[in-house]
Amino acid sequence: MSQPLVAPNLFEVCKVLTVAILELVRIILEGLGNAIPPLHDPLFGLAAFLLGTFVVTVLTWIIAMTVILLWVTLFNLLTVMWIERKIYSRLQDRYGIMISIWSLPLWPFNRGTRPTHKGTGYLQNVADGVKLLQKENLTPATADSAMFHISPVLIAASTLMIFVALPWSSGFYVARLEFGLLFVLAAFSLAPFGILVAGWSANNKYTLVGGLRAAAQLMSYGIPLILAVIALVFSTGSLNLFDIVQQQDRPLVELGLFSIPAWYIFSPQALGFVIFSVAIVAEMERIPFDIPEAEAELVEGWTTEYSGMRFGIVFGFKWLRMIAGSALIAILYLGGWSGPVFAIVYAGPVAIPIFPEELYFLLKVWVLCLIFIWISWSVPRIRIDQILQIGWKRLVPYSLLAILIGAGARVVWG
Amino acid sequence: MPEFWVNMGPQHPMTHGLWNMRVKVDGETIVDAEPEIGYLHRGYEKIMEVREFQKNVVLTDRLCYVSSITWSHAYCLAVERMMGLEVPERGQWLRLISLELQRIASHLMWLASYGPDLGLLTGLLWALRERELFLDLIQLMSGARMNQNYPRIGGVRNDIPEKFGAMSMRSIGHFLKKLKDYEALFQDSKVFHLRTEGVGKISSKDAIDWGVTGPNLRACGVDVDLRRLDPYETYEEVEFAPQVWKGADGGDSYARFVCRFNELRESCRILEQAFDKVPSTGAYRVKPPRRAEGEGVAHTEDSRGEALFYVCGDGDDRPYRVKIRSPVFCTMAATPTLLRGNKLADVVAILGSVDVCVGEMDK
Amino acid sequence: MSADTAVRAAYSGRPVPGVAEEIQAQLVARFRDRLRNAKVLRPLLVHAEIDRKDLVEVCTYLKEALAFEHLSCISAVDWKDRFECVYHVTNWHNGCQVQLNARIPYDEPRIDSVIGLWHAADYHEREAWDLMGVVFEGHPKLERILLPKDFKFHPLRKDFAQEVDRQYISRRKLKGGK
Amino acid sequence: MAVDWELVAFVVLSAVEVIASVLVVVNKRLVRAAFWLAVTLITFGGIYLLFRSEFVFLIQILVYAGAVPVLFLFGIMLTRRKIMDEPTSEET
Repeated sequence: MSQPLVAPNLFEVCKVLTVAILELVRIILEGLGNAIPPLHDPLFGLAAFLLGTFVVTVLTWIIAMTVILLWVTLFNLLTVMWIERKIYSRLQDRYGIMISIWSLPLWPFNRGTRPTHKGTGYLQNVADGVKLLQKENLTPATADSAMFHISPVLIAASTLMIFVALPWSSGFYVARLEFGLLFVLAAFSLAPFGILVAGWSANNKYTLVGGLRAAAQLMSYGIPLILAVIALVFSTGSLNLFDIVQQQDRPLVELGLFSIPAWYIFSPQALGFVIFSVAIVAEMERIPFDIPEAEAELVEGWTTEYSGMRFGIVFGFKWLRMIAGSALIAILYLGGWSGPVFAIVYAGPVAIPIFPEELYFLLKVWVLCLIFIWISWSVPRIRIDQILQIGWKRLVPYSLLAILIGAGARVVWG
Repeated sequence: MPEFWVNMGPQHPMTHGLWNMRVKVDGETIVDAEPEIGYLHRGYEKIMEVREFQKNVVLTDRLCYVSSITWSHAYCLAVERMMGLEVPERGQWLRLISLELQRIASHLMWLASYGPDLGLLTGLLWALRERELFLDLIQLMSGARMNQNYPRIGGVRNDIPEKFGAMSMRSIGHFLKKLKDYEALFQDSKVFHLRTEGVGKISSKDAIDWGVTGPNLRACGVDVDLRRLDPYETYEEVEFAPQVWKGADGGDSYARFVCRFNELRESCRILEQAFDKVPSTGAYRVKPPRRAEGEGVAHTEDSRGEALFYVCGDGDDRPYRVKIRSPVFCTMAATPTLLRGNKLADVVAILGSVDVCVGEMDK
Repeated sequence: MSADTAVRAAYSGRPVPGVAEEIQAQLVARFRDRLRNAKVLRPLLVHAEIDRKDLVEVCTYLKEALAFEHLSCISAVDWKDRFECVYHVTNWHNGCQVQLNARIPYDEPRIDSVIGLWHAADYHEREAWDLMGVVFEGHPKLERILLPKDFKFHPLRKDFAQEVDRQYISRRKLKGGK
Repeated sequence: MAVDWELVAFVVLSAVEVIASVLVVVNKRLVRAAFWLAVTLITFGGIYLLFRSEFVFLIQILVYAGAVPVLFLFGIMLTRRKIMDEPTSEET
């Protein structure tokens, strides 16, 4: 139905960009070579080397990685953090963050009357990041220094690994993996490792208890998560995220102008959707389940001893995990990037959709994030034993039931 | 894993002040607890011996900075009983009004701090928002939002402004509507019930034995409210029901929450009657004698329990000895009993519900 | 839980008129001349002075026979020639409060602990020891509670020097009057 | 000059794995040993990937990355650490 903006895929788009840049460089080099005869041969040789397969491929990969990193962190992370801080401020009857581009001292249009208190607040998180960068990175004297330093890297790496297999549209992806779903889940399940290392190495009782809680919680909620996915796989028959979205991109019921899409949430997988959503909230450590860093009793849990940008990393990457979790729910149960195509603008031979797949996907992800934010600011947090009880006594049996339903639906409808 | 001690304080988000709750945990279960207090000890009882009677009101205001008037009033009452003073009726009504306004403000501060204890930051900002209404009323009445210095020995400092009753009733009407929002946020939440029900249980016998008073004792089902049991000021003339836990069990964090929460409504009821009954004219203060001899004792229903002042005079213009009985100080002795057997996360759910105020605890 | 419900039902929450006189009469009948100066100070407050060796006996009688379950406060007062421990004990059933002044000689500040009767006495006695230096015999853990553990003095005693700021001395006193 | 990148990757991964597995045995701290065990298992998964067995690689990560924290838990719970000890009278 709808078309991706990044077509046919990210790699090809980046390759066009790379080749264009390298062509520019080649023109300059060849012009130089023609102007300075002694350098003619080496410069032409260099230009030929730059346009060879090796350089083009490597550069394309670097640009593609940069694009996806900027897209994930600079755009999505900042936006979701901004949404959260604005939304919970409104829930609490206050304005929330205010620093925006209007507050910048160099902004030329409102000198003298710069209203620092009237912005949208989008740049507040950037300012906080800059502040964290300036702060000192403290290491506790009794900490296990090597492990203490390596754990933010482990957390960041395992979180970014999720986005390797997570597509943003049918064209905007890093890798098209046959077992993409499994890869995402594997990357998700690596997080308790880094968290435990962080909690243990800081040599602090709060971090230790927080790390133990995190490990217990993430492990026990990983099981219903995977069981719900197993139930889903009965319907999809594939672990490829692209195939799963493709299967949902058709109408289930036609109702004249509108149609109910064949998303898996409108199928026998609805129970699996509920289980998956609850488990993924626990995996993100958001408020009903945020006991690993319950600030009331454990100060900041396993992140207590981190300061400066190391704290920024372990703190900010929680939002990245929320984005990843929301994206996963959107792909598996809410039709991913599928959506109706309304209009396409033709710029010469290039077709540009007004409502591209990326927009649909982002909207779904952000709405899901919004729901999680809404939940987390209106309920208290649960106790550790209650969390484990809900996990083992409720979610696991229900997810087994979901598997049964999935298998039954497979048998009945084929 | 061996049992180990965890310090909850002195610098800790749970403590709402400066004190230390040391808990010994086996995994996550608390096997022992030991409060460590005195970080905020300012030697009030000693300082009060060198200040004149009236000047001590400034100090008693700061005993508990979120419930100043109730404390100053208890002190003034004790001194008046020592001097044998009788406060004029209008003064008594004004005191009652100020006490109940202060009680609502104090309970709202408790509600505000109980929210983030359980991970519900929204509760903090909502409760503080409504607390502003009552701080404004107190400011209209006494001129200050905190540390009002309002009660005088022999009455109150100044009269209420014109139309104060109408303004208060408007605020109270608004507040009673907002209370429904709080119910939706706290009591209607399943997670809140999970966190508080059956947590930090204490039987009524133990609670009395350990000297637990006020809403914490009433949550055990014991009908003890000093406003009715040992009436002072004009509490005999208003209709009100002390908020006692009526259910079969009780004595847990949830019962304490409900009792305190319903006291907000009950205080509004008292205020409504008080504005009807307060005489519009008349003296509100008598001049106290400069010196006094003898001893005076007053115990009143503070917003946290039984506040008792024991004042001795030796014929000088300053008290010879002032003894402050802080309800939180006594409840603190019972916290190991409350905590034992619960989980580490319940420390906040329990200590938040008993409403700790460090200023009055450490004196 | 039914036992607890029965316990709760005994509390009416309202004062009983004339109960103070009744309790004073009972106390006088029981202890006779060991109880000095027994009087009703105001409705619901009975005052009596006792000797320190009678303290536990009187308190036991108050708790067991007269249902004074609540120990409100223990205040130690330094009268320069003697100490006085003032016990405020309250009956939650009828609102009556009894104030017991127990005299202690200055050179031997010791008195029996009532922690066996009321657990609430724990902190009160620790505080009285901490600030006034009265030793409560039989208290299991008589330690500093408000002051630092290595503090050497008992600051509420009158001989503990208190710097008196000029602003708190009345004008008449500056002129030499009382 | 054609470099066999797969061979290079194999050699690097095997070297890391051998060193890490030696460290598992040699290391005296239980929790660090568990960390090196995790490194061993993940590099093992990498070698599966070289054999074009993506599924086995992913299962290896999924299962062992889930199993190693359990080992961590036991390592922490069964070993005594200094911060856990009873405070002596001087410390309190």
